[in-house]
Parts: sequence; structure tokens; C-alpha cells
Amino acid sequence: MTLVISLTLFVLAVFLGVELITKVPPTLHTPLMSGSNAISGITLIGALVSAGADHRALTTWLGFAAVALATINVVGGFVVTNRMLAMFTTRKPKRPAAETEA
Amino acid sequence: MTLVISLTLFVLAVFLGVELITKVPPTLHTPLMSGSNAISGITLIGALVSAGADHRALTTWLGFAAVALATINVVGGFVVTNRMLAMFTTRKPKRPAAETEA
Amino acid sequence: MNRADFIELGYLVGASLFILGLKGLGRPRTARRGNLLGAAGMLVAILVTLIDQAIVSYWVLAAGLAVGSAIGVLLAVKVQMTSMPELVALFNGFGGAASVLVAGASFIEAVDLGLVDDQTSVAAAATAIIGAVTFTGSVVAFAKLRESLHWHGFAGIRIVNAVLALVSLGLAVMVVVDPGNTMWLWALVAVGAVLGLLVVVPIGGADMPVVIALLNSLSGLAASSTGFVLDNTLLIIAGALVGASGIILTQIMSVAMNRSALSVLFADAPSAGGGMDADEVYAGKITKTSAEEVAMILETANRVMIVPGYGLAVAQAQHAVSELAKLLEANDTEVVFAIHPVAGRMPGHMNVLLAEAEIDYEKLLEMDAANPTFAQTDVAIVLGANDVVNPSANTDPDSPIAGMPVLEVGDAQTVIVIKRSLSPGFAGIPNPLFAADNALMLFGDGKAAVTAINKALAEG
Amino acid sequence: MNRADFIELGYLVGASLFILGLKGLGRPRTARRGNLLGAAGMLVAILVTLIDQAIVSYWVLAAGLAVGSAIGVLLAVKVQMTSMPELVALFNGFGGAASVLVAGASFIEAVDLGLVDDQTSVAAAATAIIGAVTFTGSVVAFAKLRESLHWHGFAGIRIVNAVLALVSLGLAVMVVVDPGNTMWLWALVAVGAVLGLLVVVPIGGADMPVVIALLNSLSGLAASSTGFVLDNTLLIIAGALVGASGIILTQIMSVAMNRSALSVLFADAPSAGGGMDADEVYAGKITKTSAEEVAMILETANRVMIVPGYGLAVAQAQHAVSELAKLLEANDTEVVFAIHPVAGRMPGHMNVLLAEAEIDYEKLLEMDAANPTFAQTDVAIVLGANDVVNPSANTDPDSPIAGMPVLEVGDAQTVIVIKRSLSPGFAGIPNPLFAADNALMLFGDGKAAVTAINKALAEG
Ligand SMILES: NC(=O)c1ccc[n+]([C@@H]2O[C@H](COP(=O)([O-])OP(=O)(O)OC[C@H]3O[C@@H](n4cnc5c(N)ncnc54)[C@H](OP(=O)(O)O)[C@@H]3O)[C@@H](O)[C@H]2O)c1
Ligand SMILES: NC(=O)c1ccc[n+]([C@@H]2O[C@H](COP(=O)([O-])OP(=O)(O)OC[C@H]3O[C@@H](n4cnc5c(N)ncnc54)[C@H](OP(=O)(O)O)[C@@H]3O)[C@@H](O)[C@H]2O)c1
Repeated sequence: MTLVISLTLFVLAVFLGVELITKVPPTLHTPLMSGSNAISGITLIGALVSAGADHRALTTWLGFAAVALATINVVGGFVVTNRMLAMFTTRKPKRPAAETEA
Repeated sequence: MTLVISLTLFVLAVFLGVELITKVPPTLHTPLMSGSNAISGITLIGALVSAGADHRALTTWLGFAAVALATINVVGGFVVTNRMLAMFTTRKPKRPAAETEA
Repeated sequence: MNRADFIELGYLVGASLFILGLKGLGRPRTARRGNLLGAAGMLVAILVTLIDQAIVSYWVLAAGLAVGSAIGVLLAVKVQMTSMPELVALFNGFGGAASVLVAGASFIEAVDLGLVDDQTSVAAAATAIIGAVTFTGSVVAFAKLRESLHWHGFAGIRIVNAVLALVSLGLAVMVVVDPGNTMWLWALVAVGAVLGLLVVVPIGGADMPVVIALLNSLSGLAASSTGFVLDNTLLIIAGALVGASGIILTQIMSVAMNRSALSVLFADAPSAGGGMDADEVYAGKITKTSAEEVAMILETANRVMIVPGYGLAVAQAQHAVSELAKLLEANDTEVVFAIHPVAGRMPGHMNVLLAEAEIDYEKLLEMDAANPTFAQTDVAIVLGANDVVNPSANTDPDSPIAGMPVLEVGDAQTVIVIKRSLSPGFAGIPNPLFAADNALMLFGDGKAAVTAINKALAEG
Repeated sequence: MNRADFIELGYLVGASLFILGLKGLGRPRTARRGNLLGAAGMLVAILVTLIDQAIVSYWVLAAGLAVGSAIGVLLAVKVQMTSMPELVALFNGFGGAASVLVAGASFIEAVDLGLVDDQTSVAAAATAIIGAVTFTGSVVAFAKLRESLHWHGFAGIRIVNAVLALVSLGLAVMVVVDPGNTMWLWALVAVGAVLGLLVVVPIGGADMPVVIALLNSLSGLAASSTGFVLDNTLLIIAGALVGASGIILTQIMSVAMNRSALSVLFADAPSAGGGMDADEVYAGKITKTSAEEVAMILETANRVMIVPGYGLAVAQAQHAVSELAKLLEANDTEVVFAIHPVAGRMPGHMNVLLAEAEIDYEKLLEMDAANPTFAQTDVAIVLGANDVVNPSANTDPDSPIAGMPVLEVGDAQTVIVIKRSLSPGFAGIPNPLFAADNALMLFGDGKAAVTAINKALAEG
């Protein structure tokens, strides 16, 4: 893949990122931040390649540390976001349920 | 460039196209249609490569026809869009000008 | 940086300009700049392409560019405002045809050089069918909007189309399986051309703007698949952008017309004549009026709503109407305009015309804002509008326009309808509004009629 | 299809899921599904990567994934709701650090194999600086939000930062010019780490959410530039998506706090203590009240507005408040809640807590809707809020919160403030509201105080 193609992918993704996040209500700022933070842990993919390559001890250990750190970011990020969003949405389902019971 | 990279560019551009055109007011439907139609004349680039390659007479003539047709699409498209949009916007500047004169 | 990189970088700049251009075109304030950005992107792309090593015979290009530019500018500058949608359709068809030719030429070349791989042949087949459908479909849309084609197809046209679609699929498979024989590709183009024709022919003219948006989307996809044939990033990206935004635009426009995009495409050919008979609707129930009488009514009105339609465009009555509004306002009458989203022959048609006559933007009400206020209106003047004020859209489920939201002018105390005759509008159906008790018909050319009212008002 | 193509296709699926995920996260209805889509994208990406030919030692990966997942889940499940922003900051820092390590390892490898080209070295240098800044910046943000770091830097810190930025630029050039010596890269990481620390240290805790959003954007960019090092499309795309959306989110959040993103970053260290002295503001002007008196006042009120703040979260008073609202409504009093966008310690903090107590969504007014209605309100109950109701934001241009829009509770007939003492809120400044004529202070823990009011109401 040439550099310019990589750049093209980068530029398209930047435009897309800008368009996707417009007029988000303040209530969602925290989960959005945390969810996109989890996505930025994508560097895990790179860490897997580095750590798995078994090139020499130093890079393997760097890779191991990178895998662990990136996994914390990814797994923790998605779990915590889900927890947050669960709080936002519990309210709605509960009410109608209570009403239909009554 | 591998097929999958091409596909990746295609998919990113599709997402982007969808995000760009949301909630356009009806007044702009015609110019938007006409402007994006002019952009779809990008096939002109391909026509230039085909017609310029001088491979054999048939393809050169096909290429020539393609260049001419695509150029009509591109040039005519942008000019007509500009004409349309000019109609929409003339009103605004004229008024204040008239007022400052008075 | 080598030459190939330089070209790619130029393409990236071009793609970015197209993205910014499309974004700009979606917002009223930035639309014009958006169009210019798109044009700039195209210029960059062309210039960068011209330094491509593979290009050796510049005279062909110069000739093609010169011929195309001349025709394009001529058409674009000469066209009447009311004919713009047709012209867009025609341009769009040319784009589709160009994609077919480019893909065909490259395919032939690749076959000659023995360089055909699966990507090339699949993409060439896709371009052939999409581009051919775009071409003939657009030409039919053009002819229908010009009203020079009145054929609505034949019974069973949908079955024929399904068969053609299957045939084209088979041919596409042959292109991939047997790429040595380029005849498969041209056969595919031919079948695609017939398919495009037959798919668009049954669609009513009123749905044409939606069809054109869809064909525009297809021409984008054709360009994109040409990009797969040529391995060209800019074609892929720009084509995909237009393809996607065209689909969304189709969707938005269908919603504005209260149709689904699918129902537009696959609706049965409308039964000629519609649900009602004109004589039955109008017989003995039409009240004529004169310009003087209208002037008298207007003099005592507090609130007047003007509903313009296609007839305003035909009569070029916008300046006369602006004059009328000024006269009424001088008499302390409130004047507003109610604009239906599909009044006229293209979206935004009425806005363009009224803007030309320098009528204040604030006085133009959109349908949703206008409808609740007709009940508090003394006089509604329907000027060359017909379908967009046809109450049978709400009342007659068999009507071809059933379900389309319309301007409820009947709620006003008095309705004055200005048109030349009782002949129908675009949808070809009679309008019960004209027979309503509170409706007065002022027959005549729109501009002449309004001028006469203005004269009577100024004298009275 | 060969293995490389298969991986690329998996990456395309992953990227598409990320895009759909981000899109979902921006809308309340789809946010949860959006997060799951993002997680699914990550899973696809990981699985696909594991079949990469270059991966030979799976045990390292298994160990790393296991350790990371265990720690991540533990932290995410154990964390208090109020500590979420810190945790996000910490996670973010780990992501930045991981990018640095990956880029470093790949760079060393490329050097060993003699495969370094300009793209690799430029991208590695970019990752080193961006990733290092992200790491230490995030850790500082974490410490500041935990309130375990109170250092605000030193005079001239901005000059030091400018020098460090220049030094890092120089080192980056050396990385590219002299790639054989990997020490340049590690020196760059070290300088970046110090720079990240010193840039974030002077920023006040109230601005931290904006800083975290920005650091998040940086960690995206670090991932993207790691992608350039590794020639990995998914890293490039996902990183760019997060980088761009993070910038926009930073922008949106700054606007919500009435700051510009630049002023957040480069504002001078706030002068300790602010513009006013607490003793001066409060001396002799504070009126205390009791739960019984408050209950009496509430009994005659027609309209009560409750303004919750960080103290509500500390006291876990949400259920008591919900009870209070029910009691008042049983007495035909209208009860609404006024939610400031930055009340609490994270955006949406109050919404989360009140939702937990099953308070109706319709009763929560946003600031712009709430402010005009205080004048028609009999009693405003300020429950553990402080900065968000501080009138000096409007009146004192020297205040650290000057210009921040606040809830104008002073317009209500009576204001009841429930907090434990006169100690300041997050911004560390006194609040003239407490000394206002119509303000009554009810000192005590939020939950205990509200419970006492409820008891008095039920008995009275
Ligand atoms: N806006 C769009 O995007 C678009 C595009 C394509 C189609 N359409 C369709 O077009 C229709 C638009 O509705 P509409 O109410 O604006 O127009 P319409 O229904 O087509 O009616 C126009 C009326 O104007 C009258 N007229 C023509 N020339 C005139 C003149 N010189 N002076 C006075 N009156 C004149 C005609 O009656 P006489 O002949 O008796 O004078 C005709 O009944 C809808 O069916 C819509 O779906 C809209
Ligand atoms: N929402 C966000 O995104 C975010 C993020 C970070 C920072 N911030 C900043 O945080 C501040 C938020 O304003 P705010 O008005 O919500 O909170 P605040 O200004 O921090 O004030 C909270 C008040 O609650 C009182 N309190 C603490 N524990 C209590 C308890 N158990 N019972 C009763 N009262 C208690 C405290 O006073 P006592 O000690 O006297 O009880 C304190 O004055 C703003 O400055 C904002 O910029 C916001």
C-alpha cells in the first residue's frame, strides 16, 4: 500500500469522524467519550502483530506490555461505557412495565 | 492497489456520502441533484486515460466519445448548478444595496 | 515523490474538494461555494490526470474537451429555468454513457493485452449494466419532462423487466467467464439500455424528480465501478460519494412527496384519467369572476395568501404578483405566500421565481406552516397551481395523487383560482376545489389576470 | 482469496462496525447498541489479526490479553459512577502508551532488518510524541480528577512547554535523519512525556472533561500514526475516526462550558482563591434554617424547582429527593428539576442519578428552558450544587468561572440551599448566592437533610 493511499484512507476517515459527531446532546458526552476511547484502543491490533512476531526479546516484551495496556483500554472502555449507558436507559423500560402490572 | 483496499475506499466514501446529505431542505434538492450529477461526471478522468492511451483506433474513438460526453456532463452540470444557485441568492445582496442607496 | 504518487496526491485533493463541495451544497448559505468547490476539485483532477504517463495523444483529448465544454456551456446557459430538471437528466445520461464507453474501451484494451483479471471483468460488467440503464433511463426521463413522450408502456411490462434483469445477470456472468469475447459486454450494454428504457417509461412525470435523483445515484455507481476497472481511487471515491448521497436524496425527496422510493419505481402504470371524470366534477358548479370583482374582494380582506404553481412559471407572472402584494400591503392587508414542496416542475421552483421578483424570504411559508393558517385567511389566490391544491389527494383514495399532502386552500373564506381553462395539471386529474362553493374562477393567462387585478386595485 | 486479502476484508468489516458504532453513540436511543457495535468491530479485528502469518508466539498474546481483560473488567465494574471520567482518562492513557510501545517495537524491528524508510520513521516519531503526551497527560488528568494532585505548575510553564515542543521537533527530525540510532526515538518519548505532564498540570479540574476529550482525540491520532508505521488500514481508519470525532466533541463540550478549546488549553494557571474572599462575602449575611421550617415553606408553595449538583451524588440523595417530589406532588405542588450541563463531575451526571431514582424524564429541564421560569417559582431547592448556581459567573469578570452560564436560582421567591458547610465547590470560590436576602441555608448531609424534610412534611 502506498503512502498516498494510506493518506487517502486517513482523510476519508477524518471527514467521516467529523460528520458522525455533530450535535450530540450533553448527556451523551461522557459515554461518547468513553466509547470512542475504547475504539482508539484499536492499537491493540498493532500490539498483537508486534508481540506475536517473536523477533527478539525486547520487542516481544514491549509487545506484551502493549497488548496488556491496549486490552485494558479496549475491554475496560467498552464495559464501562455499557455500564454508563445502562444507567441512562433503565428508567424507560421500568415505567411501562410497572404500569402494565398495575 | 488490492481489490480490498479499493473496496475500503468505496465503503468509506459511501458512509461519508450518506452522512453529508442529511436533512437537506427541499429548496436545495434541484441544485444538489445537479451539482452531485456534475461530480458524477468524474468518469471523465477515466475517459481521458482511455482516449489518451492511443492503443488502437476503436478504443481511441470510444475514448473520444467518452471524453466529449463526460465533459458535457461536468461542464454543463457545474454551470447550470451555478445558474440555479445564483437565482436563490440574488435577492439577499440586492435589498441592502438598495437600502444603503436610499 | 514519483509521478504516480503525485497523481494520487492530486486525486486526494480532488476527492477532498468533492466532499467539501457536497457538504456545502446541502446548506443554503454555502450551496454556491459548494458547487464551486466541486468544480475546483474536477479541475484539479483533470490537470493532474493530463500528466499521466500513459497519455500520449493529446489532440483527441483536446478535441473531446473542447466539443464537450462547448455543448455543455451552451445547453446550460440557454436552458429555461423551468427546463432545468430535464437538462440535469440529460447530463446525467451522458455521464452514464461515458462510463460505459470508458469501461468498454479499457476492457477491450485489457483483453488485447491479456491483462483481464476477475476484478476487471466483474467491474466492467457492473459498469456496462449500470451505465446503460442510467443512459436510457435518463433519456426517457428527459423526454417525459419535455412532454415529448407520452407512452406509458404496456401490460406486463414488469414481467418483461424481470426477464431482462435475469438475462443481464446471465450476460454479466458470461463476461466474467469468457472475457476473451467482448461481444458479451456489448450485449450486456444493449440489454441494459432496453431495461433502463422500460423501467422508467411507466413512471408518471410527477415522480420524475425522484427518478432523476435515483439515476444520478446510479451514474455515480457507474463511475465508481469504472474506477474498479481502471484501479483509479478518485473514480471510486467520487462515484461512491455521489452514489450514496443520491440514494439518500432520493429517499428525502420521496418522503417530501409522501411516496416511498420503491413505490415510485415499481408502481403500476397509472390508470389514465384517474378516479374521477372532469365533466361530472365541474358540471354546473363553476363560478366565474372578473378582475374587477376580485379587486373588490381583495380591498376588504385583512389577510391574503397567494398559492403559486406551475402556471406562475409558464405565465412568468412573478413580477406582477410582487406588484399585487405591494398594492395590497399599501392597503394594510397582510400578504403571505404558501409554497408547496413540489409546486412547479422542480424542487425549489417557486422559491427561485419569487426570489427573482424580490419577494421577501420571510413571506414564504412552507406547507406545514401555511396549512393551519388558511382558516384565518380571507382570500386565498391560487395562481396557476392545480395538483398541489387538489383536495382529492385527501378525500379520494383512488386518485393518482392520493396521500400526497396538499395545501388546504379550501379552508380560506374565499378562494380565487387563476388559470386559463379547466384543463388539468401535471397529474392529469380534475380538481374538485374549482367546484367548491367558496371558489371563484378567474380564467386567463396568469400574468394578464394579475395585471388586470392590479389595475383595478390601483383605480378602485 | 489469499490470507492477506481475508485479513483486509476483516478489517473493512471492523472499520464499518466502528463507524456504525460511533454513529449510534451520538444518539440517545441508539447509544447502547452503538457501543456494542464498536465492541463487535473490535472482536472481529482481533480474531482476524490472530490468523496473521507473522504471528508465531501465541502465548505472549494470550497472556497479554488475559491480563489486560482482567484488569479492564475489574476497573470498569468496580468503579463508582462518579469516578467514571477519571477512569476514562486512565484507559485513554493506556491506549496512548500502547501506541508508543507498538511503534517503538516495530521501529526497532525495522531498523534491525534494515527496512526503515521515511514513512516508517516519520510515523514512528509522530506516534512517539503524540502517544507520550497522551499517556502522561491522561495520567495527570486522572490524578487531578481524583483530587490527588493539587500542583498547578510554576510561573513561566508556558515558556518551558514551548521549549520542550521545539526540542521534540528537533528530536523527531533526528529520528528521521538518523534512524539507525533508536535512542533518538526513546528520547523523543521522554520529552513527550514531560510535555504531556506540563501541558495538563496548569489546567483546572473543572476543565478536565474537555481535556480528556482532547487527549482521547490524540490517542486516536497516535493509533492512526501507528497504522502508518505498520501499514495497517484498520489502525489508520479507526484512529482517524476517533481523532476527528474527539476534536469535534472537544469543540462541542467547550461550547457547552462557554469556553473555547484553545482557552482551556492555554489559559493561565488560575490565581488561587479567585476574585473574592469568603469571609467578606458571607460575614453576617447567612440565614440558617431547619428542616421543619423548610417543610412549612414548601407546604404553601405552588411551584418548586430542585437544582441538584455534585453534593447530590456524594450524599447519594437521589431516592430521598424522588420521595420529596412525590410528597410535594401529592400536595398539588408542581415539581421540576433544573439540570445544568456541567452539574456534577461528568456530563450527564445528574441525568444518570435521577434516572436511577426513576424520576420522570419530562420533569428534567435543561438550563435554557429552566432559567426563564425561576421568576415564577416559589421555592428553589439547591441540593449540593454550588458553582452551577454561582451568580458571580455573571457579575464578577475576575471570577475563574466568569462567563459560564449558570442557573439563575436567585430569581425564585425563596432559595433553600442544602449543603454541609460554607466550603466552596469545585472551582474553589465563594458563592454570593448564599448571602442573598432570599436564601436560606440548611446545613447537613444532603440525604439526611432531605429525609428530615420529608419526615416533617409527612407529619405536618
Ligand atoms: N416540483 C417538483 O419537483 C415537480 C417536478 C415534476 C413534477 N411535479 C408535479 O407537478 C405538479 C405541480 O403542481 P402545480 O399545482 O404547481 O402545477 P400543476 O398541477 O401542473 O398545474 C399547473 C396549472 O397551471 C395552469 N397554467 C398553465 N399555464 C398557465 C398560464 N400561462 N397562466 C395561468 N395558468 C396556467 C394550468 O391550467 P390551464 O392550462 O388551465 O391554465 C395547470 O392546471 C405536481 O403534480 C407535482 O407532483 C413537481
Ligand atoms: N459535569 C462535568 O462535566 C464536570 C466535570 C468536572 C468538573 N466539573 C465542575 O464541577 C462543578 C459542578 O458544579 P456543582 O454545582 O454540581 O458542584 P460543586 O460546585 O462542586 O459543589 C458541590 C457542593 O456540594 C456540597 N456537598 C458535597 N458533599 C455533600 C453532601 N454529602 N451533602 C450535601 N452537600 C454536599 C459541597 O459543599 P459542602 O462541602 O459544604 O457540603 C459543594 O459546595 C463545576 O465547577 C463544573 O465546572 C463539571
